[in-house]
Amino acid sequence: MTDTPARNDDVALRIRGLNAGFRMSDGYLPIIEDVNLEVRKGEVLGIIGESGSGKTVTGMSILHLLPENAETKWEKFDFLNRDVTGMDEEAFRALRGNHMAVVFQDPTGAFNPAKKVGWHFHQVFERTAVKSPDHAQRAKDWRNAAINLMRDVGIAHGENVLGQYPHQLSGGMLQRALIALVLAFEPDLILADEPTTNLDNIVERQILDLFRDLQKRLDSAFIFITHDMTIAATLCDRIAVMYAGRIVELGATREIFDDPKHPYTQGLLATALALEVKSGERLQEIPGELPHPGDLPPGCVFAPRCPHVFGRCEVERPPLFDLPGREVRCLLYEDDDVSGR
Amino acid sequence: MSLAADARIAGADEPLMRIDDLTIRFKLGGGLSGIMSDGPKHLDAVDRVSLDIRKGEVLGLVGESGSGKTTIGKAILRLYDAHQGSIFFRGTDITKLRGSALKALRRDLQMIFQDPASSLNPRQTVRTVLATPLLLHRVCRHDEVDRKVDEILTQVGLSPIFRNRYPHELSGGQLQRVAIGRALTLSPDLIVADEAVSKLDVSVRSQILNLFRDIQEELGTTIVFITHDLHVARYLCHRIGVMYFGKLLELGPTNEIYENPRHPYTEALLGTLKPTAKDDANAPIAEAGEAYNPTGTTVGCRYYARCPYRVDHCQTAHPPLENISEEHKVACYEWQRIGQR
Amino acid sequence: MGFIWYLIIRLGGALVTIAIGAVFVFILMQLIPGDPAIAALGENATDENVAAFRRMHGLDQPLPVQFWIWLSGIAQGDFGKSITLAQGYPVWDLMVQRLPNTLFIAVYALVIAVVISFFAGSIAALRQGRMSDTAATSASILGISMPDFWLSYVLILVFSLGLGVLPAFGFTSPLESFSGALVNGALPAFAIAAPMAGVFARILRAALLETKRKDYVTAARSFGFRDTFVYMHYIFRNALIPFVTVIGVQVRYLVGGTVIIERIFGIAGLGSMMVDGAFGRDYAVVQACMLAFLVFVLGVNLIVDIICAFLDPRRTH
Amino acid sequence: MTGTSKFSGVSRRNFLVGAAAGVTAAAMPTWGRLANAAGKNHLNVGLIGFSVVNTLDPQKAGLNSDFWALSAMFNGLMRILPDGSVEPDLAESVSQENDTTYVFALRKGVKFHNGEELTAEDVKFTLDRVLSEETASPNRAKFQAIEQVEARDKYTVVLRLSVPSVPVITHLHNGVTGSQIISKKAFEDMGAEAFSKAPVGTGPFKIKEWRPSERLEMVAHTDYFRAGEPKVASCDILLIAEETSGGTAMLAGDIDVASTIPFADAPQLEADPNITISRMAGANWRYCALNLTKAPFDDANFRRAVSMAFNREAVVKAAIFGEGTPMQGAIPSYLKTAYATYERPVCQFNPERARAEMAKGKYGEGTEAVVLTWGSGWWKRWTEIFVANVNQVLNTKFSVEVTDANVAFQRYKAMEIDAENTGWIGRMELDEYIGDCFRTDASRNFYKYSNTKVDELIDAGRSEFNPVKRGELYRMAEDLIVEDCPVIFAFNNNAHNMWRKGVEGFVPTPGQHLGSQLGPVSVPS
Amino acid sequence: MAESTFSPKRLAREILRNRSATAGVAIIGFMALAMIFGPSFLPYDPNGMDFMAILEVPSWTHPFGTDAVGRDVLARVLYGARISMLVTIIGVSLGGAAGTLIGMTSGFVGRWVDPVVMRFVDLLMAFPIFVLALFLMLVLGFGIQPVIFAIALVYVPNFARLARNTTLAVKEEPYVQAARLMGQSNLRIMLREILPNIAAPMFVQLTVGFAFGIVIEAGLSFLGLGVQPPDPSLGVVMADGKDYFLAHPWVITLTGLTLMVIILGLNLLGDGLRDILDPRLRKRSMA
Repeated sequence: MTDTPARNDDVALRIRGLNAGFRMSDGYLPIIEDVNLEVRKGEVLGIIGESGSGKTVTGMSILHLLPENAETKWEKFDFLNRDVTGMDEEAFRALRGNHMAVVFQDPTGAFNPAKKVGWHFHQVFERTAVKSPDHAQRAKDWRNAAINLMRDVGIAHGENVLGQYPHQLSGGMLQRALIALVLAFEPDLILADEPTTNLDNIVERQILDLFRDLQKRLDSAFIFITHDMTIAATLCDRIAVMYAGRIVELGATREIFDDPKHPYTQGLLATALALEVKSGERLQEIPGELPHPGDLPPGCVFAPRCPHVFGRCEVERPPLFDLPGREVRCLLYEDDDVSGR
Repeated sequence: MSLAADARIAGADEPLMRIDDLTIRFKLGGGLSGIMSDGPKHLDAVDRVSLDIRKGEVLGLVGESGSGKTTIGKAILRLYDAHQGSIFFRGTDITKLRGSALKALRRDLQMIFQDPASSLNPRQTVRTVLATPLLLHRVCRHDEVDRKVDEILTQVGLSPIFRNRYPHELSGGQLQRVAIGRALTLSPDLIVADEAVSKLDVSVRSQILNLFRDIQEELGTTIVFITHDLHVARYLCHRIGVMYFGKLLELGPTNEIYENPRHPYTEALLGTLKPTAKDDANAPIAEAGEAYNPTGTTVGCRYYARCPYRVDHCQTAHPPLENISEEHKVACYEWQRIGQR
Repeated sequence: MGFIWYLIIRLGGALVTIAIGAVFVFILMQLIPGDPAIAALGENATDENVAAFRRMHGLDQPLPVQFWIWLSGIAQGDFGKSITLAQGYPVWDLMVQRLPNTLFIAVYALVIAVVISFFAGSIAALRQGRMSDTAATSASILGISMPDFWLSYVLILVFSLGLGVLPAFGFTSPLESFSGALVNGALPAFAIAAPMAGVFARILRAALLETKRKDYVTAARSFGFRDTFVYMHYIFRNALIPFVTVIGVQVRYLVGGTVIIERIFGIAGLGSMMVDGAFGRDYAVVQACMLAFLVFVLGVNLIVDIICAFLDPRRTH
Repeated sequence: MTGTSKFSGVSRRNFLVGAAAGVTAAAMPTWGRLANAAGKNHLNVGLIGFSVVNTLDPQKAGLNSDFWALSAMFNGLMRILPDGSVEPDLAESVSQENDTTYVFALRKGVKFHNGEELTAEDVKFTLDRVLSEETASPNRAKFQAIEQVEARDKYTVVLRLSVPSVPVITHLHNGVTGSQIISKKAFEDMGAEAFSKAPVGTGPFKIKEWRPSERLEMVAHTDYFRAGEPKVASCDILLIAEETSGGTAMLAGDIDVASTIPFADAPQLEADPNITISRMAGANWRYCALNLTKAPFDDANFRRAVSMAFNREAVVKAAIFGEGTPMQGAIPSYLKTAYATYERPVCQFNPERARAEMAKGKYGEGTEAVVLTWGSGWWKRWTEIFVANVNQVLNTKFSVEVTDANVAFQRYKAMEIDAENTGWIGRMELDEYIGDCFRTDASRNFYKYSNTKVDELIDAGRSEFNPVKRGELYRMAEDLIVEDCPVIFAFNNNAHNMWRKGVEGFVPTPGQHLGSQLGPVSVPS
Repeated sequence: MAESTFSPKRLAREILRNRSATAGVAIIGFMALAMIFGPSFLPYDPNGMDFMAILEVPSWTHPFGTDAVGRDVLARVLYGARISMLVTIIGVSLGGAAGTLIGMTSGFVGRWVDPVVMRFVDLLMAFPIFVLALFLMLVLGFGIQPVIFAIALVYVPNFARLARNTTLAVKEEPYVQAARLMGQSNLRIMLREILPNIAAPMFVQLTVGFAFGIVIEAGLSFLGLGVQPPDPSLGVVMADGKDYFLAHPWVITLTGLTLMVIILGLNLLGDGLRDILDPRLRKRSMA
């Protein structure tokens, strides 16, 4: 194997200055701007945002899986301490699966509807065979390996599941199977894109428990994309909050929950947690609506909804300010910036 | 003040609507699936459910997808025909109403749908949407329509400038406000809100929840609020009914249900709410067993396969809904064992 | 098994359609003005000739009786006898002579259309937005826009009279000489195939593009599978379903095309026989041809459904 | 047919682009196309413009195409020569016992396809069968003058007629007559239905397979009574419905001999050195039949006006590309004894006289009438020209209505028309042009024309055995008819026959009778 | 956000932005102009016979040559295209209207009506399309009105099925349920709520229908069953040209070419409209 990067650092992924958008029939539509991320091995990074905030595009950019009409720009993309910026697509393809893998939001859609679940396992094990002779050996006995893996993710009768078509399985079951597929790769980076959104409450909880459990067992780096603050709180080590294509706040989970800096984070926490703690009072609102990516305000993208807005907000796109243990994209914290900008 | 705390409200003794032994039966696919499956050719989406809806209350119906909560909601509104049982509204069985009597009934019963984008005719302006029922039911004269429309718009927190907009020019939150406005045009006695906030973004959701509460407090409209979101249910509802595969499993005042659940399923559902610390290994909240197959031939309790409390007796028949206190009903043979953990 | 049941029920449905179709065709035939006696006896016929002819062929019976005789005949495999096309000739024998030719041309055209569209559609989808896509897409829409009967004459002009490489007229039954049928059927088959190939290519392109956007394709790419593998097993495999479905829909255009084409190229097929029969008011022949077309279209649709059921496990399981 | 199929002969054509068009005759295998053809002594005959041969039973047959095909398998007692004269065929001689009794001495040793010898019984059986009401032969009317058929001995047949009739004798030829002699034994053995598919006659070819609306496959009748005929071992008659396809088939070498060609293609085909075209005045006449019982054609002045307003030259030139001649009556030039060589003013294009004639009658400008037509392009085209022409000259409001042949003929028979373009082809007997069409109550006099003087002349003509005198009588009748103008006489089109280089022995006839001419035809080996 | 509401102005803008729609509009526009104004610019009467100029090769005086009776082929083609288009547009529109009505009612009413109607639609759809048209011509007789009627009838099942399927989909849309909850009558729901929302696919189908409808017209007239002389339609002119196609191939080839260009324009327009009007495709392009 030539595409295995050396593992001499525990930073699995480092991204600087990621921009992405789509070429549309009526021009270019920017979706995300200036995204900077870092994930260490064994760490769970949560990306939180509402629909349209660009969190999925961020995730798919990392795997080079955006649709053909997408355009991405990177300042820097290090993966396992190897600079993969501008790597050619075929070489990057070799990284996918064996080194970075995704758990999708809709497990039903992630399986080839014309093929049985077993076929998927077979192909995935075949794909891992290049990793090492052990893997090659395992690929030969893929059936047992698959059943073992499925047991790990809580599928008791894997042998039955192998012979079934995706549509014959429930969403929860499929999500477990998909996770098993991803685990078969033993990837260095796992991206989970709202993996529980389409599931019922109880199953959702079970899958989340499974993730929590896996994350403890594996030393992979995790990126967990979600719109749900509660889930993020219970699962993630660090959290990046996205709004309208930008990371507006990034920091350790506990700190962000205890002391949200960005007005948007504050509002989000207030509205989300208000329901949970059940004050019984009127819920706190974030007034207004999410902006359309093609129609962003000229200044801070949150300015029109921000309770702390002041003059410059409406004309200036704030950069990400480095605070101790925190990055915030808000002019309120300009003076607290420690990077010396 | 908490609404839920005020569970017993004026006129509670005399239900606005009484659902009696209601069954809604769907024929299963005439085409392929019907022929291919060996099972029965129909599905009881709602299976012998009895329920009172009290005047002025917010009754929450919670459950997972496929539990029949939406079906009940639509049956109340005569969008589905009852296979068996009756629905008494102000003393009249409405399941048999036709023609002008049905049209008259429409004024009193309204609905708010899950997906705001598809609940408004994309070819009609907001004004048309709101004016149609006004004119159809002769609520006001032609020359008063615009004034009345503006009144409604204001009531749901929209500026009158929205009057001539088309749905695609509105955001999700605004659309839902229009939909709520439409439901209010005829000053109905009862509104069924079907997952009315689940498609909305977190930051917009609280706006709409607040709107619901305002309307309820101002107008005293009875609301049947269908949701899978337990936080939302707790926030908004006076009483909660828990459904599972067509059956009503538990019914009681919100506080009672949340603090003292007496059905294993309710308990499991609520278990998903408990914020889990990141490192906290949780006991399974429900067995991972196969869910009940609604088209199968299983008799006995529908929750049997996943129930941690199951005993042999549970397999004989689905337990009846019993009063365990004046306000609290449970359909479980083993309810006394629940909640004691 | 479920699938067998499915087949039985589909076949039953088709039979019902055919039965209603039989009534429909019979009524339609009777609505056509004119008299088979004139067609059969020619211009010398006298009124008494005509009367004798009508009596001889049971045309003087009340319509319901005629219908009953015809229907009960069919139930016993007797499609009646021709009266104006080949007096006294059993219609079934005529069908046996003609059917192979029409089937051959239809299948030939279908194969040409599928092969062309396979390449054109795939290239267009794989190189979406590039020159080859534009070329393939333009060629498809040009193909769709060519009326087959006009194309026939252009083909004759170029390939028969101009280049002298393919015959303009005459056809050999594939039962007599398969290679002969292939050569002689080339122009008519191509004339029918060209517009269809255009339709198929566009459908395939659209289906491929749509499938390409599916989540499972993204998932497959996330597994790091090779592009060719993803194309074959994910994209093409699943795009086949709408592609095959469209073939079923197109059959009624295909078979309709044979009516004019068979005349132009002098192919003794069902289409030309039906036209001759219609002009000759040969009721039994036309009714049988119509039923044959009906059975053919329904049959192809059934086969298409079965293929789809195999391609798409969601339909059978 | 040499076993190679060539697509040569069109390469000179200027409309084809590219040097490829200049490539000469590329030899190509036939790919087994005409399966019998490969390397054998085989003849392919194209019957162009027809899609149906309805029956092979001569007494049942009614369509021209029926006879053109089946005549290859039969003979009549008489045969007709290209110049119109009649001579004995199966009969050795014909003699007259008195005005109404004819004696036919049969040729001896003539064998049917089944090997049986032809006897007087077969002839009697055949003729009785035509005459029997039960048979419902469409040609029965032709023989109504026969009172009795008698088989005097094995080789002698006697016909007794009710009136002296020349036409009856002519109608015994192997054409559109229904009098082709069939084998009594074979017919009785096989039954009518089987016989109609595989008939047994005395002709040069016997049936091998009949594929209706497609082709007739025949093999040589080796015991044919004309020594040395047929010249080929097998022969197929192919039905080619599209006229254009007939031309391309000939150019491509798919057929060796054909009757009729598309008028437009004649020069093209003629220019091809590999194809021989014969062209002669055809045994046909084209006219516009008028409904004499109702307005506006109940007025003779108006009819004459229309006739004189009609530019026949233009129709001949444009509708049939000059392949024909304008007609001044019903008798085509091929029937020389009766053909009028002088001008008849009523049939001459003359706008002034036409308008003057119209002024004398009941109807004037703006008169409306619908001309019914049907059929192929050139047929509709001549209707179109006719109508446009008359409207232009007379300022009338004639219009064209098109329907299919069946409906057209049905309405024609019932005279549910104002006018209809029609005509007859393949008639060899003079009486068929005058007597059948214009005698009071004649079988094809649907327009109910009646003129006692004409009737008398026709009756005289029917019993006149001297051909010259007979022609005179019919021409005189025609003079009277033209003056009454019961139909608008239009034109006579050329009869074409064509054959490929190397084909020999084909004798074209004005009636384009194909089958009866195939015996002496040979193909290059 | 899916754009599903169109003002004419907006539609025009969308068409201009769509390559194939623009091309289609350009071609159809050009052909329409040629059809409407062309004949009056040409010094020839489409029915004016000139026996001095029979079957002339295309030249500057007769760009498409002349036919057997010396009529200018271009004049006949332009005039014939007008008749062909008119016949097709009226026929397909009639069929489309009837089919939409039948399909919409069938889908909306459901119960026993739907299976009965759909069985009949299935039956009609099992007949080869040209065979059905040919038959109807024999029953109805030849001429312009029968062709219109035959084309209309042939198209009824296509539209009925499409309308029914889209109606079934739209019927379940919450806004239709909402309309019912407002107490709107079924008729009103069909006309106000459903029809406007199934109009787009019907409209697309209509354009595509024109494209094949004109082939049916030409085919029928080509066989001599359709439009009848002296009225030229494209099929009539081609049928004329067929008679002398060996010697004078330009009449059929050039007329056919014109027909092809018209169909091409309609197809391109249909393609473009589908892109513009089909919300499913639009959503996808946003994904």
